[in-house]
Amino acid sequence: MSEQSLNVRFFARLREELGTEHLTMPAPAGQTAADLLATLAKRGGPWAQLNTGQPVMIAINQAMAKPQSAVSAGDEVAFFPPVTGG
Amino acid sequence: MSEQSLNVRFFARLREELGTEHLTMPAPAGQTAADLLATLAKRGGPWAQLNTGQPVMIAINQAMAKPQSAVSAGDEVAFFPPVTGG
Amino acid sequence: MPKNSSACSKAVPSVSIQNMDFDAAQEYAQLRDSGAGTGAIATFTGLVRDSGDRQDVTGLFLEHYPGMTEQVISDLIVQAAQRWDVRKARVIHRIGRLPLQSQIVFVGVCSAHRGDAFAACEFIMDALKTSAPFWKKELTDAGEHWVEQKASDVARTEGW
Amino acid sequence: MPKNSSACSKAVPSVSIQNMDFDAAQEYAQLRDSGAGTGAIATFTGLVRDSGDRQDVTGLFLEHYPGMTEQVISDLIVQAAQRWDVRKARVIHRIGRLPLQSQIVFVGVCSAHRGDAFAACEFIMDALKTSAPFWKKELTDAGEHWVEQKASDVARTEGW
Repeated sequence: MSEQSLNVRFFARLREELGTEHLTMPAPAGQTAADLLATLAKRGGPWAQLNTGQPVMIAINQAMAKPQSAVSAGDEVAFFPPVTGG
Repeated sequence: MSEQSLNVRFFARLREELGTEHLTMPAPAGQTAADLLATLAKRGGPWAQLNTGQPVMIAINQAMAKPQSAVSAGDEVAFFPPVTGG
Repeated sequence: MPKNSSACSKAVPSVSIQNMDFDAAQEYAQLRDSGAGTGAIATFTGLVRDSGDRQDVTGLFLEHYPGMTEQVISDLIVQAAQRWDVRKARVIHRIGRLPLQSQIVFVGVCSAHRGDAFAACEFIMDALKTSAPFWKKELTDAGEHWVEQKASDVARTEGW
Repeated sequence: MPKNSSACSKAVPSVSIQNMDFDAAQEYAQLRDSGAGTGAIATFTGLVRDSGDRQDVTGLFLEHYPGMTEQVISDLIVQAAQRWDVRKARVIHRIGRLPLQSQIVFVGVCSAHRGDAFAACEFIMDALKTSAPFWKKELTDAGEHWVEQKASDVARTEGW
């Protein structure tokens, strides 16, 4: 992963519906997790769900984060449905 | 135990201080647990503590009871300090 | 005369008062064997701590009121089963001399859901402490003394 | 990169995420071996129930986010140890395919006092359900489906 990119991971239902486990995305300065979701949603098809208000949980470098959290080059950003363990 | 008497039991600190594990007492009609305590307290010495407002728990036939509960001939009446199990 | 067991359509109370130690593993195995509807098992074990009311405690002596104790605890299990889903419940309380770090008490509850298992287990334990006729003596090298009931225990029970 | 453990002066978090089953008896024995100040051990075990969202469920499949899961649960133990007396805490969560009645999750907490043991154990379990990255699929003869998060679980966690 170059310094200008970040790694995106998907889990559970989202991973299955997007048919994608991980991908590398550009990391422009000032990007938030919500920006990244909006960029991904533009791919259309199942990706559109990322921008429809359906709950998507966000983790940045394996810690819970918010849509307004900054995502930077080198980060590991994960998107997943609400968790259901226990 | 005759029909005109009831059985009194003491436990723990009370049993030790009174030097008595059980005794048989008369069972006049209309007697309450508080009446019985007052009668016993008249024995003086360590028995006086039964009427000084120090907490004494009461069980009648092995179920928790109150000072105003009636005690009748044939009953098993127990007096003991607040419980400390667990 | 008091009965030693109470009927309950939801949970059969299983109460033992005994001198001997218990095997928490065996108790857990029996709780787990409570049907396919059980989703949650909560257990509590009480141990003799090294610092009681005084620092030089070497152990405890526990006295109880035979018969009444079993009845009171069975009633607590029945009450718990009326308030929460209780598939199985088990209480063991030891009596006699117990050295430091001994197991004193075990409460185990099986429920469909975790909230019920936790609540029923904690309720039974809290209520046992203020209503089951047990009395504790602390043993020290200098002698022994009866333990006083704690106001905090009474408050906890009243909270249910 | 995230660390897999957190330092805590009061309780060392011990977290395992594993396919294989666990032995609750062995876990209890290790919790009990937590020093003479321990007076209370609370444990919780979750089992796969026969009635999930649908009646024909034959088992579960559990996915997780490796690394983050361990970190989140370690952090929950640290939080618990900041709020309550926690001498030792242990969490095991299974992943992969789990048939009906399997053990899924174990939470065990040792404390000086019972209130702390119960509260810390229930807090860790409740918070785990809404913050640890696990996802459950229900398996049926007709296929499989992801389980939706329950609003009641979120409410329970917010209650802490």
